[in-house]
Amino acid sequence: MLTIKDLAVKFPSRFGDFTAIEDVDMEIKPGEIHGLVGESGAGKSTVGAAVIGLLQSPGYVAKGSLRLGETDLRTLTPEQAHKVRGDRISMIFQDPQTSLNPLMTIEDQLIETIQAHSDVTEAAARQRAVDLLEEIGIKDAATRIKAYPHQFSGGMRQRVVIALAISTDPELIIADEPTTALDVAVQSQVLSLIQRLAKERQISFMLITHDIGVIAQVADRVTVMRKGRVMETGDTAQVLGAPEHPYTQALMDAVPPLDRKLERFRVPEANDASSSLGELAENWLLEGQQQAPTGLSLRNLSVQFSGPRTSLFRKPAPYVALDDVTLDIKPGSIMGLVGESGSGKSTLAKAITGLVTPSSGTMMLGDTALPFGKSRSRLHPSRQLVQMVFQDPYSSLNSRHRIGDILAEPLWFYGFVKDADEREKLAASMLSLVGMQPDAITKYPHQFSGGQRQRIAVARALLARPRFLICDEPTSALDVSIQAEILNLLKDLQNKFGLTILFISHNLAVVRQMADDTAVLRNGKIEEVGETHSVYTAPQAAYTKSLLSLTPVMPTSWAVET
Amino acid sequence: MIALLKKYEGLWLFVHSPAAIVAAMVAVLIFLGAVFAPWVALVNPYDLSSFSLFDGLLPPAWQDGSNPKYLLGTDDQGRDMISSILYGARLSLVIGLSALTIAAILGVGLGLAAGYYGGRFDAVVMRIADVQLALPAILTALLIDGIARGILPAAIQQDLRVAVLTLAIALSLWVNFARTARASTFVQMNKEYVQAAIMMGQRPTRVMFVHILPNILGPLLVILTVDLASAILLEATLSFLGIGLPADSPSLGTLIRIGMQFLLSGEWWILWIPTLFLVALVVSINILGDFLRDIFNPRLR
Amino acid sequence: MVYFILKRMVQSVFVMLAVAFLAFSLFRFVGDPITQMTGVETSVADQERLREELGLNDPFVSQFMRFTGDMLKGDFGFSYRTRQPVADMIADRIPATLELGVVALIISLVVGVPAGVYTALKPRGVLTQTILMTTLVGVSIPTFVIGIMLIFIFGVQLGWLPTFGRGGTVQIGSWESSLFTIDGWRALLLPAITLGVYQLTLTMRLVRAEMMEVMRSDYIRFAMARGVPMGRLHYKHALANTMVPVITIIGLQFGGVIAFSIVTESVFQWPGMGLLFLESIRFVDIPVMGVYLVVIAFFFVLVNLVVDLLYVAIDPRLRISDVS
Amino acid sequence: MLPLKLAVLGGALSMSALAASAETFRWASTTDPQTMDPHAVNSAPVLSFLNNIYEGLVRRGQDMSIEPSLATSWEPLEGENGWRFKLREGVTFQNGAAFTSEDVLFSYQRASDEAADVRSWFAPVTDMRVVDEFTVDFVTSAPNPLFPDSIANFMILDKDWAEANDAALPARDAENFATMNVNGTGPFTLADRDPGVRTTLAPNGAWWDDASHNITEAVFTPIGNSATGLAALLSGEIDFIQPIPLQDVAQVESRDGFKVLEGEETRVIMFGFGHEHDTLLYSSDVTDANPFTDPRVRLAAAHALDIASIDRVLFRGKIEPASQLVPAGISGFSEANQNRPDYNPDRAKELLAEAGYPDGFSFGLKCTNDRYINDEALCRAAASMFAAVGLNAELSTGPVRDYWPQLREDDFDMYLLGWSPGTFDMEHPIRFLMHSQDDSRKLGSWNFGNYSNARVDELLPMVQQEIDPAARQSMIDEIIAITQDEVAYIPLYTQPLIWAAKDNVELTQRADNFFMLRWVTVN
Repeated sequence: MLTIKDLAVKFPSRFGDFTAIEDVDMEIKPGEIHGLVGESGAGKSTVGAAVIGLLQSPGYVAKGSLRLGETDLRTLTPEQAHKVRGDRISMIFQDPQTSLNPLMTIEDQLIETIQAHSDVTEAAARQRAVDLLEEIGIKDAATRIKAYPHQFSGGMRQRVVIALAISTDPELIIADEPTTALDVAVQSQVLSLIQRLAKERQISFMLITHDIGVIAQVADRVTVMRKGRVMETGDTAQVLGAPEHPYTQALMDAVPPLDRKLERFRVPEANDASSSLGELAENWLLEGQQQAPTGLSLRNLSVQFSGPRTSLFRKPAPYVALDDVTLDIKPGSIMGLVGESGSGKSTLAKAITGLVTPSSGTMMLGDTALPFGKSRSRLHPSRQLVQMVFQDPYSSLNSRHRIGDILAEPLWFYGFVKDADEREKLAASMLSLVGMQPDAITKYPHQFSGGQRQRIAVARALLARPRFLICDEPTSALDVSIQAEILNLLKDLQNKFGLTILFISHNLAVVRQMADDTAVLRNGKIEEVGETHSVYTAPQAAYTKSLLSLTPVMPTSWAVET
Repeated sequence: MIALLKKYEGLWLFVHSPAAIVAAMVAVLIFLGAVFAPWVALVNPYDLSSFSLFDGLLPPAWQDGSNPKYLLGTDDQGRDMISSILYGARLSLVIGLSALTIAAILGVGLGLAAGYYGGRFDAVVMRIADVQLALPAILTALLIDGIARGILPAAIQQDLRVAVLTLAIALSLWVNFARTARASTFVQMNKEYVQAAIMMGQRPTRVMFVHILPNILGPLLVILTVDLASAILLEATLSFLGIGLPADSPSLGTLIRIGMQFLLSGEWWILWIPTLFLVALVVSINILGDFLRDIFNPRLR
Repeated sequence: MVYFILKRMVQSVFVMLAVAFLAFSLFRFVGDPITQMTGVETSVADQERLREELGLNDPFVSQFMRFTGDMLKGDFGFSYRTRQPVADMIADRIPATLELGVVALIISLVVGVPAGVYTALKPRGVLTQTILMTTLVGVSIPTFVIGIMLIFIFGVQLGWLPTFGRGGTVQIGSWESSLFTIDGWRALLLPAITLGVYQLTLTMRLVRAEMMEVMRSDYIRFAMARGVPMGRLHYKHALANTMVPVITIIGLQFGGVIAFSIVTESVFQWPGMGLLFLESIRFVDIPVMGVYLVVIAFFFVLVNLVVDLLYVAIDPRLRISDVS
Repeated sequence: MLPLKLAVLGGALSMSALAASAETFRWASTTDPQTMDPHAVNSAPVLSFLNNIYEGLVRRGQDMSIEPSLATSWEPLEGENGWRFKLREGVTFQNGAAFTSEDVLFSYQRASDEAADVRSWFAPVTDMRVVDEFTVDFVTSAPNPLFPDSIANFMILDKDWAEANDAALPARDAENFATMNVNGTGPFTLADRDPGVRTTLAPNGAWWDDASHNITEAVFTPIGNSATGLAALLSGEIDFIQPIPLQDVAQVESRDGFKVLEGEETRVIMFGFGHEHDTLLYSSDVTDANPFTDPRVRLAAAHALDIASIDRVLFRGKIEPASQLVPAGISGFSEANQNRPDYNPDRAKELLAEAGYPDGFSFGLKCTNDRYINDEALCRAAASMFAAVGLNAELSTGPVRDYWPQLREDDFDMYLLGWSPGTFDMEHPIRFLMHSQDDSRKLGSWNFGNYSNARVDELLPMVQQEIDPAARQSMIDEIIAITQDEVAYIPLYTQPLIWAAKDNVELTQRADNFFMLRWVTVN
């Protein structure tokens, strides 16, 4: 029913035409969920946009054919193409927060969509809208339809988005990362909704995602893309379970399994030539580490934020971000911290680093108590001993500073190295140690990819000679293959220098690979804490159990043996 | 390769934007003329012995009764129009640029601090900004001028004219900088590099000026350009309202004010040539401002 | 929501107090009110008596309190120049300025918003480029030059419209309006255009920028993807979302309107507050200057409160709290 | 096609304008009279405007001569210094009240009160008496032949009206009834007043004199911006404007249906010196002396000025060079001293060299920029001419509001001044500008540089008391000769008066720049 042949999309730019995708062939049958998977820059979204005719200006389809049933999508006039949109093809976007018009009620948006494509009265359209909402699982739809988008939670909103997409009975829905912004529980609900719609209404889905687990769970067939080209296509079980293309194989190797721990990921290693250059940095780090590994213990730690003020006379109700958290991180170990968004993971990191002031409890780094928030002086030793690797490598490095300056800053600031040339040398060496070319010090952050930047961020943290490292979702912004490299790097460094690490992630599989112990956080409370293996294999808390069961994974039977 | 091209993308865009090129040329030409006025100009409007009333009201070279020495004619004092305009542009630019410098330092400083500290400090700064907004540019300038006239001895008022005018314009423009700097700082405060710096225990001043400031320069540069245009227009308007500069130290605005007297008298050049010049200068600066805005707001490209 | 409005009102009171303080300082410290009031030939003893009478020897704080109290009671003092009550002088001039400002604002919206939408939707069109260039030149010409050019073209050369003043006005209660006579509208047209040109350009550019921004947003792309008719898409979805920032700026632009009304009123001899203010500056008539400040600040605060209410009306997120 | 259309439109417009002007006369000037109280403010716009509403005991005719008004005759008192005025009988105020000597007494007390801005007019008066219902005496401290001339702007208010309305004294810190309301005896009365916007006058049907105007309503609008004012005239919205800028004369004259009224004001523009200063205040090179104490230096300055060029370029040939402080035609003008120093830069340089300043010197020149026609341009031109002979003027210009205080504080080296003889007699500038400063006797009160010559001081009282015209003139000639010889001032020129009106308006341009509605006819 959807047939793509030899598709190429180009973006004319001032540097000549940039080819976004090329030679793309794909076929989607009625009722089929077709996964389109690939890392960033693979061109997955471009395929979707080309099909629905919403390529970002000035992109255009340069070659190939796009057919929906008997209709040649390429020959349509703009008016005809607009008619086809909604009527026969619809789309679901990634972020339910932004894909609904905030100023219109759900009802208005549904009715206008229904009326745009079929000649029905408003009352009929309203009835249909209510029915639709009920069908996709919104209770009390007749009342709630009057609400505005902001009155729905994220998961509900994505349901409304789906209701809008199917309100005109399209043949094909392009779902561009529909669950990426959602927590696992909601993700699982949305995915089963998609499966149900495909089955019951025979709607075809083009499911664009970077998450192999999601594909494995719901897609009938899958197409793997890389750099604008199709690598491999076929039945999901075949492509993921027995990949033929080397790229697919490497990709599958990099996917962290949830059910077991790998010592290392199988990834092409960074060139060894650099490792000798890294000696200087390695020795410098080791010589600064006379002390034994340092642990961290939190006792009854609570953090409250003042909520939004709604009245002049009432004090705003406090919002409890962390509630009585007690946690011990053993010296030299990696503590994994998992939880959904809003569970308080990042707040915990900020409390430890002094960016947030707890309302009660104690924090001990080794034998010294950590003063709270602003009361921690700027020269407190913990400011050097505790370092952090952030989530977003694009914002964690100051884009206006040279890499050399970024790396030398801790050396200068903590007074380790007085001489500027020495600092440069050490910084360059540290780059080698984290697997980068030392000449990077003369460049600026924007000249590097996300993975490279994350290495630089790690190098910066190390140049402070930390004893305690907090990694706050260090790989969630990265592609899986890069994630694998960074995780390997962190493991190596931890081994080498005896660092204590608090590893925060929403990704259960990643934590399983990294952590010695794991704590599960929910609504600011520790649900469960224990040795990682036992938490994963024999979870005690119901919450942990449901998290583990809802996380989409590849069936074990498909797994490529290492 | 792409990265390299991207680095010079601004330049690339520039080369392919005829409007920007023309605007830049006009602006640079005027700027150079203003800077080198003492060497380029035929007469010095400040040196009373360099011109004579005898040469007054001569039309531009292409009209009857002109003196080829004065290409664009002379005004009612016998001053060469070109020279007056060059010196006028010089003064306008000096006032505009110094006002902007003061406004930028004050505004960016307060805006950065408000964005960095947030809370009460931010609230106070923003209320002050509100008060300033409630008293728009011309009003502020008129007020400062009025106050200066009320409290400064008449004798030194003349000498302080430029300073008063500059201060007036600066005070009416700082809010733009403060608001922009504050908004941009808020965005940057959530960036992890800032948190990293704070976590390390770096001084607030270092975080603000070494880390945040370079990252918010883009929008500030746009404000700078657009406000330079406003400053020049504001100066002209104040001169029109009769509280600008005295006629013996003419800025572009003062020249236009003087020229207004000749609107109907047939000596059109005294009004229209400086006006044209001012419009050309301001349009050029505005076009450059637009261009910068496009560069710094890639989404609008 | 009530809290939101209340908070803005508290902030407004702060702004008003600050401006009142400025006005008071102006009155008290710029020049000596006594020498302004009396002729050159008044004796020192006499001046001192008057000073005592007027309470100018009282402590600063109590003077400020009295000043603010008087203002709240509507007692704004007397002009040095005309000896009239300032309240009456200003009140007489408010209608002229307000009508001029509102009509200019309407012109700028009626022309600026559609032009902004058009130039946003057809960013590469020839007409768009022409509009953008023309308006750029428009904002680069000083307002007073535009005004005088209009006077000479339409007033003197063509003789179509009056060159100065308000033309025929109608007294409605204490409000002198020029909106009810043809003559009044003819007189209003040129000044309103002069004043509106600058605002028009700003409005247009702002609508354009916001519209282009909104057109890229997910919800517009989603609406496109589900085939919402184009007209509805542009006006119901995009323009409505554009209006939130546009209204903010219009609130802030109020200052610009007031400021440029000073220039416009001076050029057209339009008997509004701006002209009065300018005359007061010329004569260092401090009480009038001070009260003008307070009145302007009051209007500013008022306009911004209205803007806040408009926000609430437009944006359900402010009106209806989250129930999820 | 287009020009034709425009011409038709223009024609239609001017016809409608004509139709309107038959009933209403509209005029404009730059400033609004700030009050309707004739005693509150001593400024030309106020006095000029109120002369249409209020009247004095005497008034000036079209040629500036003094003629009877509310007084029918006057004569010196016998046995003491002063004047007796016989009042006109049967005159009523605009509210119907009868005019009597009580009103004159009341007005005198009101105008000479501390709160009145015009009290200096009565400095010579020691007492005023009501003799009978229609006779009053003004007693002066010394013989004062010019006293009747000096009170032409002293306007009479109705006593009962003022007292009943709480306006017994001029308003000082707050308005009173007389600020916005009038009750005079004059040819017009106030119909409507919107300060700063529009003031409407209506003819006083009960006026005692024969009305020679044909106005049924007169509307005054202040238009501050001269370009706007001219546009208003040319577009037919107003019938008359006073004044228009010199450079626009040609434009008005070139258009059909408009005319320019040119005349000479009695005001002479001059430069004055800081005669009394020991050192220059604003010099960068001569700091230990005041070269202007040397008459040769002052003469050099006079020779440096090219009045002909000033006339041609700045004044478009509309000024009359002045040799003394009053223009020819004013009584007391010294025919014997009609020559002014010619333009002679070489002579100027010689004189400077003789005085010991071969390379010249720098000094401060103070000027107004809103008081006299082209005052600022004049000063810039003069500074440029001074510079050509080595006199480097540091020019500073400012509004007149700040100007007088600066001059009173002696804050100048050289300054610009315009003087119009209030009494239209040479005695007036001698008294104010040439006599040494003497605060107690109110002499030399505008002689800011304190030019002082014993013989001049000696001659002034003699001039004031001399009844014989020939003897008086010879004394004046002596004074003028002395002051010319010593270059007490550099008189420059007589300021022109330029008004513009529609062709169908007949009016009288009086030399004091007062505009009198009673002489207007609209055809």
